[in-house]
Amino acid sequence: MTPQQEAAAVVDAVLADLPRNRGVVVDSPPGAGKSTLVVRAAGHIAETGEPLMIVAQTNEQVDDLVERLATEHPDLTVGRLSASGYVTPGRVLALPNVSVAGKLPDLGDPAVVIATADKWAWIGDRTWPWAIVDEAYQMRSDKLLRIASLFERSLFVGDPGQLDPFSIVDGERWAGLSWDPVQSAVSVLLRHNPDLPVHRLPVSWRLPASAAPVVSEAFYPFTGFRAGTEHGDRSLELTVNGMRTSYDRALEEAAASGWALYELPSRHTVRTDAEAVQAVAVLAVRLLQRAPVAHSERGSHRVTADRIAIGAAHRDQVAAIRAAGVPEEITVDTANRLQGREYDVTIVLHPLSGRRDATAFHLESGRLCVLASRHRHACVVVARAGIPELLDAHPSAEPVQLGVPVKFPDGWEANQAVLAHLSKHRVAAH
Amino acid sequence: MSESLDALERRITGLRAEVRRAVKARENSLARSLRGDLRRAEKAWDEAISAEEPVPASHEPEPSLLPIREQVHQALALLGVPAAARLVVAVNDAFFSRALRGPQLTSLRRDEERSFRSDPYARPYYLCAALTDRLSPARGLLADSTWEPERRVLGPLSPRVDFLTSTMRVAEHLTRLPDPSPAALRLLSRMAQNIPGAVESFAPADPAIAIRAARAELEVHHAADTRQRAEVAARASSQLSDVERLFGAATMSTLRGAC
Amino acid sequence: MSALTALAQLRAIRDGIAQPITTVRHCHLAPHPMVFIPLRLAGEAAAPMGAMVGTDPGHPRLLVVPQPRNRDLRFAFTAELAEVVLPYIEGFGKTTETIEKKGGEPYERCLDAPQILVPNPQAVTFVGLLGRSTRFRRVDGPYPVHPSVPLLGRWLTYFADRSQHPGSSLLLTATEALGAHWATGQSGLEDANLAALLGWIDPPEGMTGPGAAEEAEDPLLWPPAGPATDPGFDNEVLGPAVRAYEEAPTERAVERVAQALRTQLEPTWRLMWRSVELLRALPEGARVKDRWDVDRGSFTRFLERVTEGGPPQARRDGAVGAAARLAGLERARASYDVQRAYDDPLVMAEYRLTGEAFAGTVTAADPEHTEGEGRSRKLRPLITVRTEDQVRLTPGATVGSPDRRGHAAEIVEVVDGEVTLKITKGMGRGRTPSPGSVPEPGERVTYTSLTDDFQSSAALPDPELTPWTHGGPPQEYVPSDEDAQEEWS
Amino acid sequence: MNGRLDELRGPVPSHPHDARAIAALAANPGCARRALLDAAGVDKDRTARHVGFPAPFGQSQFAITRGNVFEALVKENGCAELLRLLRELLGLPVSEVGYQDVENVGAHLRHSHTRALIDRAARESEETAVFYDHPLFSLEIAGHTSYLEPDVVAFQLGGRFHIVEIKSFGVIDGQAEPQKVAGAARQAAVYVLALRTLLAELGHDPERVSHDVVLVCPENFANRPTATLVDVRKQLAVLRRQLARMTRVDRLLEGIPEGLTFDLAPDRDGVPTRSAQELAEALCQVPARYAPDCLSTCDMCMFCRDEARGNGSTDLLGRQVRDELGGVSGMAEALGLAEGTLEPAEGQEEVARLLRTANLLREECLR
Repeated sequence: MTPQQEAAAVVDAVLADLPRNRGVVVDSPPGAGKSTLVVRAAGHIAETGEPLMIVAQTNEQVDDLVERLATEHPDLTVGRLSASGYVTPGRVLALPNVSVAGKLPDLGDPAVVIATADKWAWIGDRTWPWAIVDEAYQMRSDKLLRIASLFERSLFVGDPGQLDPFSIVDGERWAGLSWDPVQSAVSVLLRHNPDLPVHRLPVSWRLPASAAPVVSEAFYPFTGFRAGTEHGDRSLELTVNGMRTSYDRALEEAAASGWALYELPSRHTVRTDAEAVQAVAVLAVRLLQRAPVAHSERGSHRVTADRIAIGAAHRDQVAAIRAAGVPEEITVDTANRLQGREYDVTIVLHPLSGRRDATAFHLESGRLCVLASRHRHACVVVARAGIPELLDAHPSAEPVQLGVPVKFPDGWEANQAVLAHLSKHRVAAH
Repeated sequence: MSESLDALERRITGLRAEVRRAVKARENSLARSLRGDLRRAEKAWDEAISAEEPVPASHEPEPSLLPIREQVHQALALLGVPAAARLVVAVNDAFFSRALRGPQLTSLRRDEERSFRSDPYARPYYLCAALTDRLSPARGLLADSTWEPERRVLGPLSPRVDFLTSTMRVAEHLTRLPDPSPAALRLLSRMAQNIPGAVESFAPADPAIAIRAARAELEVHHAADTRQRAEVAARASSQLSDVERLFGAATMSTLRGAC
Repeated sequence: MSALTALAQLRAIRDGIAQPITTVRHCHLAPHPMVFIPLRLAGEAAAPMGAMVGTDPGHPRLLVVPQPRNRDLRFAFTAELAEVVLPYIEGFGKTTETIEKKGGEPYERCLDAPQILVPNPQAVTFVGLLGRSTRFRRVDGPYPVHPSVPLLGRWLTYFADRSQHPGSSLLLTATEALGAHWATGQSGLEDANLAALLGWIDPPEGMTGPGAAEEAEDPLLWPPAGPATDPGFDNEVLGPAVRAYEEAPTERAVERVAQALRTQLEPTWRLMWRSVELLRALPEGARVKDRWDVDRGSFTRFLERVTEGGPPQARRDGAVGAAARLAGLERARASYDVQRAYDDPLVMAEYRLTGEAFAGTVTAADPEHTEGEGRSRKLRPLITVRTEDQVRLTPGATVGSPDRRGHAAEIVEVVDGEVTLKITKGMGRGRTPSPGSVPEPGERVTYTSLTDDFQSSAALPDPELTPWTHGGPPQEYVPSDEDAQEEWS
Repeated sequence: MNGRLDELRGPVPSHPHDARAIAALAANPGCARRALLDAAGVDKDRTARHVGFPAPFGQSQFAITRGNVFEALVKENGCAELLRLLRELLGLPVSEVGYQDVENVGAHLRHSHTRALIDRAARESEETAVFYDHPLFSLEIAGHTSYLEPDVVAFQLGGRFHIVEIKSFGVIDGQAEPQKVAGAARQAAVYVLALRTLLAELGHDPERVSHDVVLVCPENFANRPTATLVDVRKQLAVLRRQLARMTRVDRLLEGIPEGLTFDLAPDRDGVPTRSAQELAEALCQVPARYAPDCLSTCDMCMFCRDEARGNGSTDLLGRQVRDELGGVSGMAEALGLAEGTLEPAEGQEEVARLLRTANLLREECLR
């Protein structure tokens, strides 16, 4: 089967399962066409004439979905519910078949209503025969509890490999409970309804052939997925010649192989390691100067600043990188906020760079997974040398709670796997 | 009296501290001698204080008039199968004198063996060992020498079979009593909890139901166990001396039993 | 852990004494708190061995279980503990005030509430477990207990649950309360030893902090503050005393166990009251009273629930209960963090260090600046603040200020140590700002993106309407005989 | 390499590693001192005692008694309690009740008897026992054989072996102390690995040993046992990693001075004659990586803490503080940077700026 056929077969199976089950779960690795599935399923349900509600987690995700849905189904009426203080972006306002309002009655009676989970929690007194919950693995189960009585049956779509939801308070007292409120919506759903069908999208359309196997093995060891394109289907061309600096060589390595590890000398540093921050910023600026052009199955285009993202683990690192002179249009953000996003090239400040000891936060596999799987063409990782030694010295004394399923992949193993791959694309700073 | 109560208390506190320090530093001989001092001081304190208040009457149960081996024999007769000291004590506690203690049973088997060796078959019965399929004495089990050999040997299923049998015997004995003690009821409940269908989770056990459930499971194992025991018993009678038949043979090689 | 605290720890080591990390006290301290120091039998989850309890430093009450494996003796202990604790708790239910609630029925709130102090978090766990093991007991049936036992169990459960609530002071631990106000020259792990922690904070005459802390690690000199006892003590002293009781359960044998436990509890008793003195000497933070008001409200509601004969707390939270509790805890956590920073410049300094707050002097003000035209014309005073702090706030960010309640502003521009702000809230409804609501040039101000401005979370379904995704409606919780008869051996 | 390790230990037998010690290898793998002492089989407890820094570990007789009583209860009457639990947990059929006490052979034969019994169980599924009580396994640790005694091995119909771990800490309303469960899981993982190794040696599929171990604990506040399956795959991965590391100990040996030894030079009665001072100096030749966590896991902790104090190391305050100080390892150095009395060395400018700001803020607020 071609990747297209394989993916289409899964989508057909999902749609066929929908009317037969109260819930259907679809696991989607990075860039596997989750939004496409949501839009497709929405159209499919709308055709039956029955109303549909769609739940996403952030306003950006809602707007993205509104835009795609309204564009791909121009005959469909779409209502966007919003909270007070939300400013409707121009791209949504420009869509003729979309209405925006703070209250349900003010929307008219659209075929599809979309809002964030937080907004949906305030809506009562009505039940929808159908719902689609997007980014369901990033949704905390207590949010699902607040909205689950709004729908009769639902499609849950999300990426199990990304960051788990979290709480600012200790959730230990609920450990092992099937309805643990700090667990993800999907894990709680499946623990209570173990017979629901779970499908898996098998092909990543985003990740290039150079990245899919690496990400698949490190973060989806038991399920796996493949790239939708072959080596050679995509390439990144730096149209301006370099000057053999280590920055240029790192960019060239990334352009040629899809990965580069820009390695600074080993040193323990503060979190906002100025040298590393500087390197990230210079790489970004230099990348633009090299006038990159991306060639892919979709044709060729110039990689502009808005197609580049910089990712880091902490907010202060993001602020420092921003302050180091990165062009305004380049996205700079934490892993949490980069979830669900896609770029041509990403530059990543490795979460363990400069650390002497790794904490659970740094080792969380979802964090690295998000950072290493946002790109269509290439990913440049900036790190200080010494991470293998740090991993090697990492004490393993994680507490174990009874009745809590062990989560894979293990952060340590995932980090090790990614690092092993990156070491083949190492460019030392000098 | 040489020291006042206060002075004794101070001395005791001081000695305790020294003992603990010595134990921590693993200075064992010093700790031993300090402990001796401590015991003497505590005794002196006890004596000093009892001079001030009358000794209250003891509430210990009446010691039984039967010797220990008789009591054990009585409990084993009730159970009808080889049993661990713990169970023997529990049965004694539930139905008889309530004066047996676990530690009193530790050297029993050795004493009996010594007696048998010096003057074989002089006693009407001996408290002997149960034999494993390697013909060695099973750890911690007591048996009655008057039982037929098949009852005194063990196959892999025997621990379970004997447990089920003893539960039935305890239950049967309970039904014969007009006014069973709470300890007896508790013993049956505890045993019955581990037999499927023998008891509601926290309700006290009903002897009739317990017997029925134990018998049902026994049916499952009985034939195989009887066969295995007969085989071991046959080996025992052909290979062992008289004393070994009662008290077990020393283990020789690992393979004989395994094959 | 921040660089500020790390620095305070380094100084503690150099100066040989703990260093303050706050300028005010952030917990409520009752005029007459009850100190409770429980000891647990080693190897058991919640078998009480003994306890020292009371509200008068000069008159501790010593409770002893001479043979902790004996369930009757354990329940006798619990009943005796109830005799001390329940009157203390119930005493606060006698005087109440009426609170008018905006858009709601007025309600009653106790004028004051009980406060229990224990040495450390392990003691809180023990309080919770003791509550768990007693609250389902029955006063009739096969293993009857005194009616005060299940009642005490419910209260202990309440206090243990409440202690997880950020900012609550109903049940405090000495190590955490002290550790929140002082940094020592040892690690957090070592700070968990109350004697060592106090050694750093308040070394005895003629000793240094590290010296006192090192001495405090010797269980012979300073017995552990419980609930775990020193193994050496167990083996050498307590073991023989308990065995002596088993052999002859006389008054003297009980006295011997009591004497042994007294030696372990008395030093901690003194440390607990010393902790109270040290904390009391700190000035109270401005918002501590607000949080205590919340505590009083919570206490009153639980007291009503108990009085009305409500059932004991379930073993574990149901789906809806768990989500509701989580929302409450998260709200309290966020609120507590903000309030501490607003009450205390040294706590605020943590945020200044990370660029989430800044302090500086107002260099210019345009108090009558407006935005918009006609009817939508709004008063938006502008101020400019000069700061030395490294500001990491971006234009558009909403900020608040500890200097003025109800005051809010928006960052307009950050250039070279000059921050321009637009004030959006707290200057009154008139055409000109109400007096004092806009900082004047020369005034020292602090602004932070940390604001106590939370959206309340949406309603949860009724427990009996729990949706299918969360297991559907739970079976109604009825305390069963099984709960009551659960073995307790 | 083994010769050099023997030299380090001195002329005494290698200190055997029990499951707990093997599980503890993962506690601080970055510590070269500990890695070397473990690889050489040095008795750390004795060593620490001899240099005057005994570890503050002790066990109460109450806890020991409780543990023994509970284990006996679970195993009495042919593991009757355990049988009930496994019937509930694993769906063991009623007919499966066989019990073998490996200890019925003499101590010297236990290991080979265990092998024979396990081999037979793996070969024939008929008429084998469900419970193997008191088995004895072995595992190679850095060239030395360690003997391990799991509580019980259960063999289930369907051909899978399960390690049974009996612990006396309570499971209350379905939960137990996470640290204690983690300890039990690490220990059980050692047994799983040992049994898998044994099966592989006997030519059977090692995967027939389940990674789900059966943890048996008292339920709530009673003595009645309850069983829970604990998935130890992560602990197994960590264990394999640490055992593989121990074979790489040669890298550590490269750096140490010729002739270095931790020999206690015991006399005929086993009393050490080596001067404590000299031994301490020898220990200091191998760098430690002290962290406060060591205080609950390593016999050498008090010695290393004292050394860290002497060096004024920021390690004393914990890993987090050390990280917060951006790699500055000396306390005096960090303070000097904060107070401006010390010029930052190359690469320290940033942390110096941070500390300096922190210092100014503290002074401003405490004025």
